[in-house]
Amino acid sequence: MTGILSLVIWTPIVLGLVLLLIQNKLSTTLTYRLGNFFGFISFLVTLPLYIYFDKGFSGFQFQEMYPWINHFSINYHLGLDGISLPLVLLTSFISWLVIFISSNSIQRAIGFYISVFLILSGLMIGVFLALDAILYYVFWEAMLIPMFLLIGIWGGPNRVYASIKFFLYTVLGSLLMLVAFIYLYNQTASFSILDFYSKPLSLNIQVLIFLAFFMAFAVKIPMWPVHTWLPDAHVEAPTGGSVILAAIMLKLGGYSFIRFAMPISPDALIFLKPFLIGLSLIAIVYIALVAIVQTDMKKLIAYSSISHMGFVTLGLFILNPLGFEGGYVQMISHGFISAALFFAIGVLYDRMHSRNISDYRGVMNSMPIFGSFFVLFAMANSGLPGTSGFVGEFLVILGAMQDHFWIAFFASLTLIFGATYSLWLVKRIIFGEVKNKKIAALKDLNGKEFFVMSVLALMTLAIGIYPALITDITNQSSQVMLGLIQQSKIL
Amino acid sequence: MVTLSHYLFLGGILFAISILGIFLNRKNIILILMAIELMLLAVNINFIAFSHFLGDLSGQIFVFFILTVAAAESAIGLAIIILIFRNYKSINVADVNRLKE
Amino acid sequence: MTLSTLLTIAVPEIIILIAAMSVLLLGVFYKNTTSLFGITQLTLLIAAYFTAQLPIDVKLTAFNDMFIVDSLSMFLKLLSYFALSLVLIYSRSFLQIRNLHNGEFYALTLFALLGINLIISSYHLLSLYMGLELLSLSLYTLVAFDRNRPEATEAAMKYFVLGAVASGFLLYGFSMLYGITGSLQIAEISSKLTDASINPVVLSFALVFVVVGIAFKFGAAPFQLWVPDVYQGAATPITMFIGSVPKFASVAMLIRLLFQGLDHMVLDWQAMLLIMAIVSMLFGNITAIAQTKIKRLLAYSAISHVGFMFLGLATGTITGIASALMYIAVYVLMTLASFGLIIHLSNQGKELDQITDLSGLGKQKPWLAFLLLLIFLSLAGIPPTIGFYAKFSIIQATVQFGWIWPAIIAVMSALIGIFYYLRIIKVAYFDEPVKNLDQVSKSSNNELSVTLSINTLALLIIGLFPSSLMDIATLTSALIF
Amino acid sequence: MTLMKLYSLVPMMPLVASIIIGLFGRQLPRAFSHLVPIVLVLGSFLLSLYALYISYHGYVFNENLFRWMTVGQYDLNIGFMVDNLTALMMTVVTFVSLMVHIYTIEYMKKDPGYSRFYSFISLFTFAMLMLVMSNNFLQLFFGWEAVGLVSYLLIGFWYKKPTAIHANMKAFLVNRVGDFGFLLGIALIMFYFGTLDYQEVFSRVNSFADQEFILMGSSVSLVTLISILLFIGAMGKSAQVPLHVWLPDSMEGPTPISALIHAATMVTAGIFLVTRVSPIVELSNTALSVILIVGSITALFMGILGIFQNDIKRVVAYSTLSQLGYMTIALGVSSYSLAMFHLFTHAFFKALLFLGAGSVIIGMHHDQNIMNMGNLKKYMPITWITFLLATLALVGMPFFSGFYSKESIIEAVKYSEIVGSSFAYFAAVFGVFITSLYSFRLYFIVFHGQERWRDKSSSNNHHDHGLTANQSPHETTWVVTMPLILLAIPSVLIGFFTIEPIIKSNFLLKDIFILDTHLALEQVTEHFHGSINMALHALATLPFWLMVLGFIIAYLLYYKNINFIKTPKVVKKVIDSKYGFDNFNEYVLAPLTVRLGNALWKYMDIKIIDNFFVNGAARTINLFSHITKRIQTGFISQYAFVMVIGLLLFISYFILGGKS
Repeated sequence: MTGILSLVIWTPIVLGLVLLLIQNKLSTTLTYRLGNFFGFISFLVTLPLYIYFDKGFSGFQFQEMYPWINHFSINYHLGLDGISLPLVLLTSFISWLVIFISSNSIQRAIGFYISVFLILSGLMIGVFLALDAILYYVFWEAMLIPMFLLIGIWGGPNRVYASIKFFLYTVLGSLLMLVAFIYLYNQTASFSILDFYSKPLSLNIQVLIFLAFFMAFAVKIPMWPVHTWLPDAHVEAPTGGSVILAAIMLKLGGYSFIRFAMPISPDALIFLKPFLIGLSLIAIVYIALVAIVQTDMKKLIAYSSISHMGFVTLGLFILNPLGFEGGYVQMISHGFISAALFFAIGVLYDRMHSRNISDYRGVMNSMPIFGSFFVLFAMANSGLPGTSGFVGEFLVILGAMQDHFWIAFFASLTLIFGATYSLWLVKRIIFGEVKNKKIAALKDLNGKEFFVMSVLALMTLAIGIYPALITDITNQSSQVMLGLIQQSKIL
Repeated sequence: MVTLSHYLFLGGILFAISILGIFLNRKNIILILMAIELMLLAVNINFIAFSHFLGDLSGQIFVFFILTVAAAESAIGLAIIILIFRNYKSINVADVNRLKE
Repeated sequence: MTLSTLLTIAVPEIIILIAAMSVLLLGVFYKNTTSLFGITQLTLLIAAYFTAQLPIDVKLTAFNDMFIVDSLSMFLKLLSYFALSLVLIYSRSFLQIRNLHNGEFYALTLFALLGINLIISSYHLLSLYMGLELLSLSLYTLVAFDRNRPEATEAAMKYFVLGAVASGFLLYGFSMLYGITGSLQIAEISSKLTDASINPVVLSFALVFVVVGIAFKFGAAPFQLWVPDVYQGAATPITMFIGSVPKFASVAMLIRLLFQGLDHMVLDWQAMLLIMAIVSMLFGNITAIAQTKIKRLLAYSAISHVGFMFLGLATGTITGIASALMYIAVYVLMTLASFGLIIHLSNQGKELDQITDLSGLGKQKPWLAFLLLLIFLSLAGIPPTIGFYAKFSIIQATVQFGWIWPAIIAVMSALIGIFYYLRIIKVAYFDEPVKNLDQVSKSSNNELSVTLSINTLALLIIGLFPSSLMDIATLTSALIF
Repeated sequence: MTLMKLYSLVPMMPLVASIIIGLFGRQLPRAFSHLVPIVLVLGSFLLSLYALYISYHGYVFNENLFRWMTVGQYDLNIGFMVDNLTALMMTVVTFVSLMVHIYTIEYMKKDPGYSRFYSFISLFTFAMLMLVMSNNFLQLFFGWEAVGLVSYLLIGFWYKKPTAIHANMKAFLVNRVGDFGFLLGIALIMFYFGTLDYQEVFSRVNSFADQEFILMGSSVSLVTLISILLFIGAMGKSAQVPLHVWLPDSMEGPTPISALIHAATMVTAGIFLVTRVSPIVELSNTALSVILIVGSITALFMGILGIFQNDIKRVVAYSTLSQLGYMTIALGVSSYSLAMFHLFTHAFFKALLFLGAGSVIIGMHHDQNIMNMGNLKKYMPITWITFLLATLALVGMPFFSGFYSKESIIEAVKYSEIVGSSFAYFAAVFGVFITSLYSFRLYFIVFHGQERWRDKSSSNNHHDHGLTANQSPHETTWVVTMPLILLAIPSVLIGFFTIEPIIKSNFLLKDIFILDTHLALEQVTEHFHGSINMALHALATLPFWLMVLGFIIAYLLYYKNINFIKTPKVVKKVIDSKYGFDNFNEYVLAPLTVRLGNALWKYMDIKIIDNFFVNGAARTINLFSHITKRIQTGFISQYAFVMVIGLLLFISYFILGGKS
């Protein structure tokens, strides 16, 4: 099965480029159909990963390694483990959904739009699969370009500010990460992540390295107080952009914490743990409060994403198996739920061209199917058991309790605040008397929208009812990771 | 007795004067051209003095080259000044600042 | 030393000289400028051929050790030919349209190239000076080439005056070096500097003057003031030329003088280079933000790039040289592409002047917009473009040397830089068109657009496979000493 | 068929019904909407009876259905445990649910959301069964929140009504506050016991009896902490003060679900929970006292509010609150079986009361204001009779089911020696008077006296609800009355027949743990000499006469209309504001949260982080850039000057500082 990882990465990129080149010569419908087909192929090629994945094996599978830049012993080194697999599948799947539904909302340059998504998805998968720091970095940074264009070209009125803010914010962190990589290279004479793992480092150095990583990943995930790019980016991005941003890009931060920051500088992690947990709790409580008062639906969901990502970081930094798995499941779950919520907002936006909560009321009357889905996803967002939103929060709270009562206490506040912003949103948008004629005239979901919504609903429920679906994949790898974290690297 | 340091001092003073000439002059571009010649002259004095006291000829040869180059440089400089005058109707330093910020 | 060995060593320079003079003469009598273009390109090709024939792992000297041929000279000369060749391709239609296309242009560029070659190969202060003046005088003239435009003449004047002052500084430094060591030959200077009896204050004086002279040629802060005005004032092909090929000479000059001549003073010039590097990076990137004219913006961007190069060189290590060589090669490639794009868009009609003139490019000319995207991402150092690896090498060298903080300052200034590069991309892609670009560039000739496309795609492709370029730079730097 | 599969069917059948009707209800013929759920819930009910039969014979079923997930060394499972306690709950839940399913055919007849309603109540049945059948805390929590969800959906069933969607959000959020504590309790259990399985937890709990836990610098007993946290969950679901505020508002939902969810089953989940975790709670006297006092406050003060309500459903709702308080009191004095007993009897008579109220509402054309009713016994005889029976059961008329359960609780409180029991005794006894007063008030106003709608309808009839002056209410059809009758039977009789096994045998006690030092229940058992004896003996006790007093006062006030008591203004104000809980939430808590959120957003996020730091950095750089650009003056002499300055700086660097 060697080569399959390359296939998974490059299929969407190449197909995206092909589409980019030929789109001018095709009609809009044909472009869309072809793009959709390409997206589906890109999704299909990731499926063998799941089928042939060996759940009992804790190392990296399907590895590929070719020399790339000899001078710095940089290799084209790919590998898949239990931590990357679900994220890869999530990426290809959500990307396809975004492409699938793109014809509803994008009128202008749809071929360009779809190819940007294809390329973006390939790059993001690359991030999840790279085992060489520089290869990883290249994917990591390259990914910003399509996203930047996406927000800038198809975005809302304030798109320029949002897109540049997004780009600079992210690059700020990643440049420091690059310095850290180079430092590690000078210590280990290798850019292999696995070599980084085994390199003993003094606490001071570890703390510096961790902070460099932290800047990169905390921005991406995002943690308080470097989160302010996210609401802007979400609000301005087109629906598909928001979906990808929330569902996958944020996960890159979490994934990278697991892949880099934690095993490379475990002692620093323990040293900085109170600080990190403090930030996570601030994100959970403070951001949830901020989410409550939002008047723009997208902003509300964006803030709720930050709050949920606070759970991810809390789970990861609590440094026990429950928290770790919880944080991880939360990532995947949030991938589906936030995607669904942003799709839902997109559905409304396509029809009403407004994201203002106050412009809506009583959507349930004209769009009962949509309303039901919305209620379901809002509930999932507030962590209702039986939906995937619950699993992560539950495990993280269990994990937090093992660390300290008050951490669990503050984390659990999300039960109240999360429900408050989700349900208040539902109350204001979905329920109630019909606000005006425009709402009364709304058409319920069309076939494509229904398909996307129901698929996401199924995934949300499936993970909620049987989370072993995810944890059985990750179990082995997460134990390895936790093992690495628990081992001191100070000589 | 005139020692090496006297020459060097002279060279230094000439050099300083030439620099002052360039940036204190706010009027005529020709003056700048002359200041540049003076600067090269200072360098020449240095070279010749060193050459003499070191008993090595290469410094003096260098001076010949500098003189030649200076001549070429002046030619080009003057040519540019003519162009300036043609375009700006002035060779006042203060008038020539369209390019800024 | 026989004539034949002399010939083998200096044959490219001799060819260039002959060609330069012939073109000058032909240009007077012979009005077919296209053939002049052909002759020049052919000259470059032949020169490249003979340059490539030289061994790279042996140092050969000629003319009483005034002239040296080594890996560095080969690397830089070949790049110079290549870059000049591209410059000529990009320039032709632009000059034709503006009635500037004549023999003098080719003669002057060839003389400048000769000067560059001479600097690259000089192993003696005299030959270095001669090369420098040959280059500078040609450049002054080239800047004033578009002689009816006031801006061009003003730029020429500023360049001339400041360049002459800088030459004066350099010469003054040379004279002191000569006084201290009694020699003008670089290797001898190096060996005599070990003498303990040397007055360190005088030596420091000499060093400062020499470094300032070099820094001026590079356009490093605080000796960068000529750069924006000249970039803006000169005709775009000339700006492109000044911004690209002479940079190779500057690097050579720095390596010859500082690494080979004043290598014992490494701790001293290291500090100066580091300071200039940081000031240049910050000054260049910060000031660029406030610019509204695209060429001026590129000038400030050039200053910041020089800062990066200086950072690599300041380490004083072979890795540092390698990174700087890599950087300069990449930088020149990017500069050519960026000016090529400007020329392409400027052909026919008004010159592309303001950044806002680019608005709507993404909608009207998607391919050009894509090239613009690649170019500016590369300038910004975003992977997978080659610009990233250039910066990467520099930072690697810096960190390896133990300079963590300079590395962090460098990446932070790069961050500031990304902002204004993004702004250009933003204008091209996100803003609505204000003028109809369609009609503007239709008349551009094919060779230009093909070259531009190849040049720009190279930024991406080399970016995907940067290994060989890095290997060459490393090999070159390893063989210098 | 294994028992596991059989038991799995119990919750699955309603779930299947819910899914079928939920997804395809609108496509299928209307009859399917009620037929499918009714048949499947009937199946559940029968299987529940079978489960009761099996567990009655001493077989405790406890198996895992599937592994939910594995985390490190922990396995989290989904599974069922069926003992007498569970089986009893299952039977009650499925029976009441079945009744409500049938009743709904008529009640929701004209509603466009007919199939949706069936889908929801079937889903509720599923969730409630998952809750009671669980063998671990995880699944318990799942069911716990799932019933909350359905409750949310059903309270907001008429989603166009602003009050309904306000009430459902309030219900969910208040419940979330409870769940917040509950979840923390579960997390503590996981931390100390390393498992969430009931049996394992209970088997290890003794070794943690003396475990101390440091909380805010002071040390508390772990068991106390866990118990109180779990009880906070129970408070939310079972609407104990101060988390009771949602229950009266929940009456915005359709009446059948008020009967099913907000009277008979869901609200008793808290009682079930505390009973289930008796092995933990028993170890902490502090926790028991807290439970007791909270229960007493609820029982007394919520009952008082019931006297002043004019909405028929709200009266019953406050009565439910008060009765839940009684159950909680029973928990507090370690008489879990009595709490379950009261839960059991209450489920029947309160469901009957609600359905009766619903029947009245149908009769009144969906007018719920009792001040528009009167003399309904003439028009709705079956409703009247069954409602009267339910009222008698509620007030604790000897021989009626409510009597036995409530009287036993009062007895138990009397014997209890735990802190707060004297207050609880007062509350419980005085509560009997209150109960009697509001119950008979309601009864007299609705079924006797003037036919008030005839003169009030014109002013009050703002919707298409209610009767006009010349209309008369009429008896409802058999689908409504049949459940009324079927519920009336147990409401009257079940106490009489089941008190003996509850108190004397260990039918429930074997699934409950009571510490030897908690003697209240033992004393009750000792003093019990048969149902008839108990009823007769009651005539000589204070509660009975208080009940009679309540009846008399109500009779005078509302039947004879003699206004001999004037409510003081202050009391009226306090009562009208419902002790200020709602006001506190609405005017203090909610605005405070919003204000805090706004402050954090507008000041911290936008002003400080974004404008000051992020954009501030950009602005600073921009400012710098406009300063540095000034260096480029365009004057050549200044350029030269700058160069010389640079040169001089380097020279001075060497001469003054750096080197030599």
